[in-house]
Amino acid sequence: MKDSSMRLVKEDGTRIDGRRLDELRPLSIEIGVLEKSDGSAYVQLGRTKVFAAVFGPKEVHPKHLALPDRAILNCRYHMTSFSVDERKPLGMTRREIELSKVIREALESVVFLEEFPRTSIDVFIEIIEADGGTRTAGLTAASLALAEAGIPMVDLVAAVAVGKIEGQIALDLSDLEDKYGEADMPIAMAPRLNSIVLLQLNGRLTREEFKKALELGKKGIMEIYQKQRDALRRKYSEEALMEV
Amino acid sequence: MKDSSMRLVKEDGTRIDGRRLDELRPLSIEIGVLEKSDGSAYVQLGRTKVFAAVFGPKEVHPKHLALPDRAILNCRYHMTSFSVDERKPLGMTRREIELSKVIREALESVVFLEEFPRTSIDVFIEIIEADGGTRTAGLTAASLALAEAGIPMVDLVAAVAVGKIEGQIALDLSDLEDKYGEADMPIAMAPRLNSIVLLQLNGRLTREEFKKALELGKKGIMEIYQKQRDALRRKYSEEALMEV
Amino acid sequence: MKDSSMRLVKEDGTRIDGRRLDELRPLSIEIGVLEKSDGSAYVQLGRTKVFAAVFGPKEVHPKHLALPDRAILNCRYHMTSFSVDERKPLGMTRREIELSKVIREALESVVFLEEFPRTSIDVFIEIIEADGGTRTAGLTAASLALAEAGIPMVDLVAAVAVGKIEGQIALDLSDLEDKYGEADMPIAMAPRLNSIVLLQLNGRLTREEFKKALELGKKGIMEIYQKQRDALRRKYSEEALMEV
Amino acid sequence: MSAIPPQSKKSLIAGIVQEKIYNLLQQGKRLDGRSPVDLRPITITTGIVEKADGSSLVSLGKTKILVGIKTEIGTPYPDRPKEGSFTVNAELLPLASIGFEPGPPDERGVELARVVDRSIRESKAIDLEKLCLIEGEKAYILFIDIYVLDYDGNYYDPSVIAALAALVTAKIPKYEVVGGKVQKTGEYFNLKLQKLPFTTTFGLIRGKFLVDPQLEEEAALDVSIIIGVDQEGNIVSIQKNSPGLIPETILEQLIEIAQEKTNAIRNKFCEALNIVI
Amino acid sequence: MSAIPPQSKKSLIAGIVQEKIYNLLQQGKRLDGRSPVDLRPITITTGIVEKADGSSLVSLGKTKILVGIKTEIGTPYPDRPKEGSFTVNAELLPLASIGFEPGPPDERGVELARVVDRSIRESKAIDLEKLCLIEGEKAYILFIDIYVLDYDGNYYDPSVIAALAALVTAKIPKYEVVGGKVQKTGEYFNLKLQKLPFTTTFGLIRGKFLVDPQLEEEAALDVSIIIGVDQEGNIVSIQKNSPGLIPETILEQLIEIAQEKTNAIRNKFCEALNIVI
Amino acid sequence: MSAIPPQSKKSLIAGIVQEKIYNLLQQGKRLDGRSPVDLRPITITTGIVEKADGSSLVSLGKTKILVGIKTEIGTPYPDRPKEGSFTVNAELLPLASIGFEPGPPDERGVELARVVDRSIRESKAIDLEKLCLIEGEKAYILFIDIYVLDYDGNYYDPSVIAALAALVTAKIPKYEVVGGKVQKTGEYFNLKLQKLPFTTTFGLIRGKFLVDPQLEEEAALDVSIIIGVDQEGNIVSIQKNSPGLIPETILEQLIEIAQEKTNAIRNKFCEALNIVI
Repeated sequence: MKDSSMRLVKEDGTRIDGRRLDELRPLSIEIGVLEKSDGSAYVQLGRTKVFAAVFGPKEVHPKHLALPDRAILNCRYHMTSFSVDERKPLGMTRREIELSKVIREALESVVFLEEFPRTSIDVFIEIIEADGGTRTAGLTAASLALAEAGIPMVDLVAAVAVGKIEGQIALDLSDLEDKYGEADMPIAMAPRLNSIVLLQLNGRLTREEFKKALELGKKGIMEIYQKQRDALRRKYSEEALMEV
Repeated sequence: MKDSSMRLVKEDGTRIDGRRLDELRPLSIEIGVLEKSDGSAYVQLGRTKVFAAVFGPKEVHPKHLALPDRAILNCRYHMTSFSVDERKPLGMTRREIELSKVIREALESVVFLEEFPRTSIDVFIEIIEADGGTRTAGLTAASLALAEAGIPMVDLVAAVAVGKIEGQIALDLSDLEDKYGEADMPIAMAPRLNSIVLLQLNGRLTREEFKKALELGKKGIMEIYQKQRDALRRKYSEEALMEV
Repeated sequence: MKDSSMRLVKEDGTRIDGRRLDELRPLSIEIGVLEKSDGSAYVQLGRTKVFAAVFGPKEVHPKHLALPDRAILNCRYHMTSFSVDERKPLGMTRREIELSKVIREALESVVFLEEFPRTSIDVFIEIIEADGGTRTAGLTAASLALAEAGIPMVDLVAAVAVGKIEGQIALDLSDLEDKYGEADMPIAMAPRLNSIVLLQLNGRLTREEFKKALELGKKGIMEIYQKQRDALRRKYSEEALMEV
Repeated sequence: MSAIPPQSKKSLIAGIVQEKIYNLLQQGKRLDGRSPVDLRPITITTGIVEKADGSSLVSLGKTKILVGIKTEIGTPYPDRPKEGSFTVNAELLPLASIGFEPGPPDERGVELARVVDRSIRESKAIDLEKLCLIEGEKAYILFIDIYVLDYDGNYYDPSVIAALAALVTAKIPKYEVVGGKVQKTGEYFNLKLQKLPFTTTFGLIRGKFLVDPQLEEEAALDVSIIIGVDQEGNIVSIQKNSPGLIPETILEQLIEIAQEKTNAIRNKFCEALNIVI
Repeated sequence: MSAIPPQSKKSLIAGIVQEKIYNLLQQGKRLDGRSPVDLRPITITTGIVEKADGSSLVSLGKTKILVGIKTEIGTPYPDRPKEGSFTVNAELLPLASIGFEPGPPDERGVELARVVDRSIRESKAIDLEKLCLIEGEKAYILFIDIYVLDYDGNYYDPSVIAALAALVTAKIPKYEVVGGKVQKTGEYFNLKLQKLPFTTTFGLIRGKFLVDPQLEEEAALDVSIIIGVDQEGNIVSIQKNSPGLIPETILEQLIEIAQEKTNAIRNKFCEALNIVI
Repeated sequence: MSAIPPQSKKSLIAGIVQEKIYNLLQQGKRLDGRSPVDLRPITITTGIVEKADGSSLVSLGKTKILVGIKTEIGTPYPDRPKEGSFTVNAELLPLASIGFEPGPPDERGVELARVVDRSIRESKAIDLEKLCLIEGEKAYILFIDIYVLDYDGNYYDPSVIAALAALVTAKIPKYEVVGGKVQKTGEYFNLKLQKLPFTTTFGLIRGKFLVDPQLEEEAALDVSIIIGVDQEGNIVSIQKNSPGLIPETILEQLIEIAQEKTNAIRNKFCEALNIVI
């Protein structure tokens, strides 16, 4: 339990891990980390660690589940048993079922499914360590895995959580800040279109706070979006180099 | 637990709720209560409250489950978690599985399935409050829902439970009477054919008692059958009125 | 629990049940014990009692699961709830799932599946009483059931467990010997081919002990194999007699 | 959800078989030579599973049922603090029939278990108060597990026989209360059943009935019903267990025959197990 | 694994319907005659299930939601030893729609339960500290079970209304601590909700929005989002619950309307249940 | 029920690959340039999941295994009152291969978990008596959870390596007994493994063998077998894990090579983790 004297935001406006309120945790992105999938990515945001892998487009089995006019997008968000403080029992929790749905819907919003009728595209997100912001880090990774798999998208999805801690709007909450904070709002966007693809709110915000949180979220998303594109550029220039 | 001094049948031959031994609880029937199904009905018998809804005949998915010579009849009897004294856990209990089977078989006995080959007809019964006689009230409602859905039947099914309480044969047991009584015998009939479509016995009866119980059950069933037909007539004359 | 003074091997080299180290428990084999399957067998080895039944080759449902070039072999190893000391809960344990797999693979090694494309062959093993060596007794029974069902095989499968108890290599461990012994090694062979079709080791053996155990296992397997062939001969000569 | 089983197609062949059986019934005969009210031969073997507290293998014709009993110590139900309890489970093993699938019990297995349970429970065959060790705290729980091993029609009647045979011959590990705790004594005790309720299964074809249908008959029946009777002639369980219409007027006759047939089973049972009632 | 539901085919017909709805929206109209910001009529009935500690049947247009509350005594969560707890479950009953299958709740049912749970939990509607009996040992647990009975679009908003109606009118069996143990007093108490958070569901079609979509509209939407607001105007839950793009620029407007609409619902709710806030 | 997996079609292509691999084996070569007895490169990283009590990521060629350890306090097994316990679970994550499905572990996952469990258990690698806190009442329970992250053949050998690496480097939260109760001390302790058992997986093609098959080879094998050996050369686990015939005469040779190969793995392991044995 949180010590009552513990402060999430210090007097100088910095947080427990030394960040400013509008600062992301250190972010590292790697593309093509798993060899047997068609596309994959690894995202680490602070201590939050996530793999994503994509298979497809591929034939649907059994065939009667196929859609005649577009691909099916399947998505699983899953956590390892040891990714959280208390061991998570095996099997899908209700939380994992819900998050699989909203992540699937976020990705569906940007993928050109009509280009692959009668096929399926499977997206798997595995949370290796959960220190806040796993669904958004998972989405950030998944859209890169889709890109590596060559699945056409209207835009990448970049995502981050914003929240409210000790009355202040803060970017990219850690697990501790989420737990003892007043609100957590994961946001995912297709930044080029300035459009929301995932939005949830867990907590209480005034209208002004919501507006501020959305602004701060967009700022974080643009930073992440830039790093995603850098990673893709790095990946493909490296490949180009290797092909020489 | 029942107080030891509590009597299910008083000296004047009336029961705890004031009924005579051969008396039904107040029965109300409503047809067409749920709008999105093809047929539906609501039955309230004392405090026992039941919805039934029917979908179909409709295509079978996946196709290989279809029968070439007739419709499949699917049936689910289900109770809400709060319909009983102790909260019923989510999911189907063994009791609900058994009752789904015997109710399905009762309905199968009267529906002309051969008229709809390669289709399925789904019957859903939901117990909102369980105060004794839920399977029979469910059947009474389900056959009306089938009728509203326009599914041809050889006859309606009317059903009631009879039982033995403190040595006496009684009609339409309440939950309390079932629990502290000596026998509970749900009966469903196609009254026009004087034929049994569901019969179970939970308890101990002599041959004479059985005979008496069956007679009493038939009496109750005829009353219910009359009310079913009244409800249908009311429903369709109303509709006729509205169409004017 | 084992009494600390209990000895699995006495000074004269005999075991708790009076057997020598290289001696099988009494074995009885019966073929064609279940009438509604295509082939069946009952094997009793000491107190270990096992039924096996075979259905097929038969059509695969749904059809898309069929293999175009050979039969599917399905196998279930299952124990009754009362076959073991502590009541086994209903449903398949992880142990039963594993054993179903290795038994299925052992049988797949000898059956000419290519002769029955697009069909399935189902093998069911039911442990009625478990006193050690159930998977091997199950395999011994299953291969006879396959034979009775007329499924062509390159050879019968004969199987037995060997192990180490109080430092000595012993044939056909009982439950008690398995529990308090140092190693248990189930072996199944296609004896005519001198080939292993199932091999597992649960315990610790030196290389020399392993060699000795394998030799002893082969000796036991040859005895069982002989009894299997006797049982088949008996069965079919009886049938021949009855047909006269 | 309960669904019409796919194997229940009322095929052309079933129609021809039904015709044949009906014609035989009109002459008082059946496919296997029995009369309409003949049961198939019953054999009862007990004590075949030493690790079970009680066990039996019962065959009715070619239908074979295996039952085993295991005892555990548990807590009485809150509404019956002075009683032990029992639970019946049933599995239609895939060994028994091409129509039985591996996996958790389907609705047929559930129904079988519940019908056997009711026959035993409602007849008060087991004196549950004798199974209580400490009121509200500790009591014996009996697990009565039924496995259908070979299925040639009518698994209900032999399952009841097998359950009672396993119960009657069971040797239950005895516990005693010492200083408020229960501990094994190393001794065993017998359950003395207060009643011996048996069931008779009836099939109807065009208004004619037969008892104990075997598999070929079962597929051709219009409807079937199970009636359980105790040794005093009380009806202790009824289950209509198939679709179809039963003329109300035939019920009394079926009950009369059920009383006769269960008596015959009871005699056979007592003789086989050497019981005097 | 979450999969695109097969019924979500963006068919030719859906396209035509969308066109029609869009054209109406441009004129400020809808298929059923409502304006874009009109809710369907709300009816609230409570106390319909006597065996539940609280119950309600709410309809929003033709969509019907049944909620029941049951109370049990259990152990507080280790990290909240001074609080009782509540659990929300939701089932999309197959009676309600041809698109709902029997069986354990699918992802839609799970999402519904979790969104309702968050609206109640994050607004701190229930004073959980009042539900503790013995710190760290005994507390009330409320089971709030939602059943969608008839589904004509938008089960979210009426589910929140129904859950709150059942809570507000619930009579919880009272327990007291006697000598370190809890026992029923035979009395009942009311939950006094601290907040009344309601939600508004929005649908968007080509940048135009509408509230409370009915079924036909729902199938034609580009995207939908649910916004929960408490009586002080705080936003207490948001859930984008479908695929599709939401222009960031429209969000503030939706929130403003959600504040209005939830206020209207709250007034209706208080009036129906005779509550003064 | 165990069924032949559909992907195991012995296709024409598999036949051609087998021919190619066999021809290479005859020359002592393999598809990826290894000799028949060469393992693929092994890398071992530990401590990558801070929320786990121990963790490791091991790759064998392109096959990647993630293992994490979590500790809980529980009750010892009644027949081993003086010991703590451990449980091994394994999931073949769908990220790792198009052939792995999401959902509860299938028979392959169950077999993997049980083979790793046996290798650790039978070699007595963990001193379970040191994990007991109060005899018969409180003990540490270790959850060893294996996730196959990327699957290019042979997940057995690297899973054992990863499980041991996570165990060896784990920092287990220390509990102490105070007044008959257990409580966290805030300190941590290391598990000192008593044995380091490793496994070698062999594949056979027409009587020729190879170690550590990669995916393409695996699909072309006639049969495969896993042999576990501890540091004293004892054989501590064997699992034939595929259909097919193994000539009895080849077994001794496989065991000899397993002793060599597991020694090589052990040296690599100790070097990577800085362990002296």
